[in-house]
Amino acid sequence: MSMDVKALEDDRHHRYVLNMGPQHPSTHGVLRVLLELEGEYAMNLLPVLGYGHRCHEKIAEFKPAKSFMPNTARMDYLGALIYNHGFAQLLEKAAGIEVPERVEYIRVITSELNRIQSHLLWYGAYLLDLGAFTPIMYSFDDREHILDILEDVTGSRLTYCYFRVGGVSKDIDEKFVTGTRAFIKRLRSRFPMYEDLVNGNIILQKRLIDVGELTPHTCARYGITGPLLRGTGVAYDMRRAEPYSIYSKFDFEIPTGTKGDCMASFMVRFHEMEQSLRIIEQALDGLPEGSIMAAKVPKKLKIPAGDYNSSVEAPRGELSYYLVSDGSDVPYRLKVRTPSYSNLSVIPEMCQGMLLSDVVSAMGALDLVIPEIDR
Amino acid sequence: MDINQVKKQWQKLSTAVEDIEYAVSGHDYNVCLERDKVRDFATLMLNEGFYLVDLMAVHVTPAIEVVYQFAHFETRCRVLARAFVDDKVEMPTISDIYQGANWHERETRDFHGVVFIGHPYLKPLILPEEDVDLKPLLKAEAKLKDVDAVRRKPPEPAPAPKAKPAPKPEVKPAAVKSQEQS
Amino acid sequence: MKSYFSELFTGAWSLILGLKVTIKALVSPIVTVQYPREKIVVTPNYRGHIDLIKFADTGAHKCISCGSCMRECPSDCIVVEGEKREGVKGKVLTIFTLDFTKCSLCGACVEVCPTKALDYSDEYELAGSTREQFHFDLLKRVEERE
Amino acid sequence: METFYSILPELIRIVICAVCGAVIVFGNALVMGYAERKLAGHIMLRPGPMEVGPHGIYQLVIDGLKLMGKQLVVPAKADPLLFRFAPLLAFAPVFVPLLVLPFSEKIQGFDLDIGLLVILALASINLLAILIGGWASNNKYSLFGVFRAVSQNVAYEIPMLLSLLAVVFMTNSFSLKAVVAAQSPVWFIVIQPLAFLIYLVSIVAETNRAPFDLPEAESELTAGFHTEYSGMSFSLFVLAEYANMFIVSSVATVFFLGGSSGIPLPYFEYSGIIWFMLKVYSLMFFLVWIRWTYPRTRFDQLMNFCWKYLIPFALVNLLITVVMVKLL
Repeated sequence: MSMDVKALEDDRHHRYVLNMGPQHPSTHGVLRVLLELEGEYAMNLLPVLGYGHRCHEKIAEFKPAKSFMPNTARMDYLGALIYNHGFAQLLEKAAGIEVPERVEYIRVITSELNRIQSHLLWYGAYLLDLGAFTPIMYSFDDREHILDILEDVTGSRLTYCYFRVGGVSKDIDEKFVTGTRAFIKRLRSRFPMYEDLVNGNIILQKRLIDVGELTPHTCARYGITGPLLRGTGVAYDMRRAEPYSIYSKFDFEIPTGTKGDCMASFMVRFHEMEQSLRIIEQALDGLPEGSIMAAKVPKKLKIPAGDYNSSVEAPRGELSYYLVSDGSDVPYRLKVRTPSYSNLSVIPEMCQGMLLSDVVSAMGALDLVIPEIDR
Repeated sequence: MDINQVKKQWQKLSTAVEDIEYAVSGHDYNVCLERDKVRDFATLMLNEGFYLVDLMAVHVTPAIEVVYQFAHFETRCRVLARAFVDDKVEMPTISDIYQGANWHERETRDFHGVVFIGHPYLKPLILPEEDVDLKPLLKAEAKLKDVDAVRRKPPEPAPAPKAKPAPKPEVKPAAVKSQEQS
Repeated sequence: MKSYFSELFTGAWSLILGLKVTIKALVSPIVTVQYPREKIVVTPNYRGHIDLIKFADTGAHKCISCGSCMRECPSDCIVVEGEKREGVKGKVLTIFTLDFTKCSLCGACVEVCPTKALDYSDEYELAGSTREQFHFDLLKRVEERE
Repeated sequence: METFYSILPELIRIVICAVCGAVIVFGNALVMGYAERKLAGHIMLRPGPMEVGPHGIYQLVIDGLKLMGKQLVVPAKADPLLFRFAPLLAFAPVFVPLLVLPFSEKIQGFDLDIGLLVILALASINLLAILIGGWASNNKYSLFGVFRAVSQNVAYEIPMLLSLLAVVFMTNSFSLKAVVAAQSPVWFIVIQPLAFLIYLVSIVAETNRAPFDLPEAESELTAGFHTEYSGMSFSLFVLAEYANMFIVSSVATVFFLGGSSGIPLPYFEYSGIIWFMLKVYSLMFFLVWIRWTYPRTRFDQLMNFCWKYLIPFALVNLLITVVMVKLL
């Protein structure tokens, strides 16, 4: 595992070190991976992180906890609302605030839309990694509809700051509901097209099947969660395992794979979009009337001393906020457990002995969002 | 996984095991460890099928506290394990048991300066190479709190692992008091 | 041997299905918008940077320079100053600036405002070559506005 | 002097052919560059180039001017001589195959008896240029691109040759004109559909285009063998790629689609070129179409496909053809 570029080049002349990133097309951001290659086989990998670290955890220790909300969106720009959700829930749990039911419904609907949006982007970007240029345009076409819907209610398109402690900042209206229903119909009608163009494609299947296999035990050792874990056959989804918000009310399946290879996680993500659509449909049907803000949210939100944890299912796996409070309104310590961080750490083991092309497809299957790793 | 059985084994390894209310804190169990038992504890957890959620440090007096979080794939069981570092700010590594801890430990070394003994590659992960001694998340003297100030229950970590119902948020006075003590 | 041929045929068929999808797309209308010439109507709920509202009845803003927004802002990007003037009740706003380079568009200031004097602007075509271009003087903007 | 006058007509012919060749190479690059971007755009539900001229038709001219104006950057540790030489080597040989192509009955530079061999021999020089360019760049990504390009091109030349050979056995000639003439009742695509398919797959690999664009797989190797090239030296590679596409498509037209034959037009000896070009550009449209549809294959799968599927099938096809030719 330990790997020093210079020592390597001196020692093993027949191997050579390829520097992938930080500006490589398939590292999706400022991630750098040092590859030790023998021919085209990667014998060793060393990810180098920290190019985009923004010290969110340090920032959190210097301002009132509820002012940290916009920062959560910047950690994972694709799952901003889900990050909002986790953080709002953490503070509500800590301060003992009851959230109105309508708020929970709105949160679930928007979070699930956000999840589909994230999966659509991954879908396109992953195929771009695999050399297909067209699907990303189709998935962006669909994704644009979600962004329009969400923009109409949250006011922004990517780094949403929509949830508040105890509520949401703006109520949804009839236009949102009809727009979302229309979108559900549209996306459902698009799935067969994706199946034809991409999922059934023999080249894609050859590229993904048996590549980057994981086992549940490996996942436990590395703390891998999310679609990668579900691809190995473990139906572990925070929405089911520790039902937060109102997820226990909805009927949805947790798609799982069997082999744990790239194809399994690929299909898990693809089917998750359908399941998210189901959740949204049910939530829209059951949307209650009511207030969008909890009755008593103190202006200065003091958090009783102690430690609190809030875990939600982000598009890439389990997201946990761990807050240590000393009784003031400023967190004493806030740690964000981001899924991509743990997921990426498996790369050296997962990709050992793989072809360079497979390293690219395995890395794409992790669905990396680098700001989430360099938080 | 039989939780009672596992709990008995935890009790053998730890100084205190307490049940905490999930609805309040988001954890089910709190386990206080001695630092030489951390590796045994991690091995036990891996054998029981827990995965490592997170590994982090909190800077408090008397010493930096390293916090391990575990959860289980099949049943809801969130475990919080804590241990204090020794005078030399050292801690045994668990990165050979839970490989995922590798990066968490490197990050903790970056931010808090905790040295994990036995770690295969304890080089800066997030920080650049030249900032080895920056330790950005260490608290300034004025802001540093005693460990009891950030605990939910009143001070004196009793060895008796009696599960108390999670106290209501009236811990503040206690927190202030312990601050004065320190 | 059987799988050798069946793979060839299923593979070839999957490729043909893919070609069908793209040829259909080739003849279907485009979905993109030619930006500088065509523009999408931006939703009225769009949250740009903040602006003081010019109320039609009074022809002025309603800021009482209480500084709530300044205190609420997570990024310290608002500066509000007011002064007491004779003959005027309350404080008169003298400075209201926004450092948009630091703003994270969370909307906390708009929500906290006791007189609802703040609103989001709908400007989205913001580009500049210096940082100073994004240090908005909102007071000046509200005075210059129609 | 006497000898000079005797070869003068031949010289003039060569000059005219060279000029026409240059026109075809550059014209083809302009047309294909524009068409590819436009088609790719519409496949992706966007309009493609729209800014320069009506529907962006001058885009390629502007791009060409821009590329000419760019500095040729030679990396510090590159081999400067070979680095500059490689694009020229890639570009220069593409003219010669154009000389032997029968665009119509009367429009042909030279009707050589070994026409096909000339084309195949010169098409392989492009590979050497890639090898030199990638090696001289002193970049690891370029080097990987070169590894892949060489093994891929060498492997795929075999099924390509074998499939053409089946036709040659039927016509008993390497002369392209003779091949076209032999297709007067039916085109060879009807008699040799398997050979045509094999040839079609092989040319995708030969021209390094998606889904077989491994030498320049940008998500793996950033830009493969031309990572370090800029300005005109980069565009020479692109010109060569389009010219090669044109040549291989022309060969397919000549061997399988009946060359310039088609519904007779006035002055058919000359106007047959319309049919010829139509067929060539239909094939090129197909190449563009599949490029923007499929993901990229992996290297070992590409080679497996060649050795396990294409070559056996091509050999079987050749064997059957030989037997049939002998019997009939």
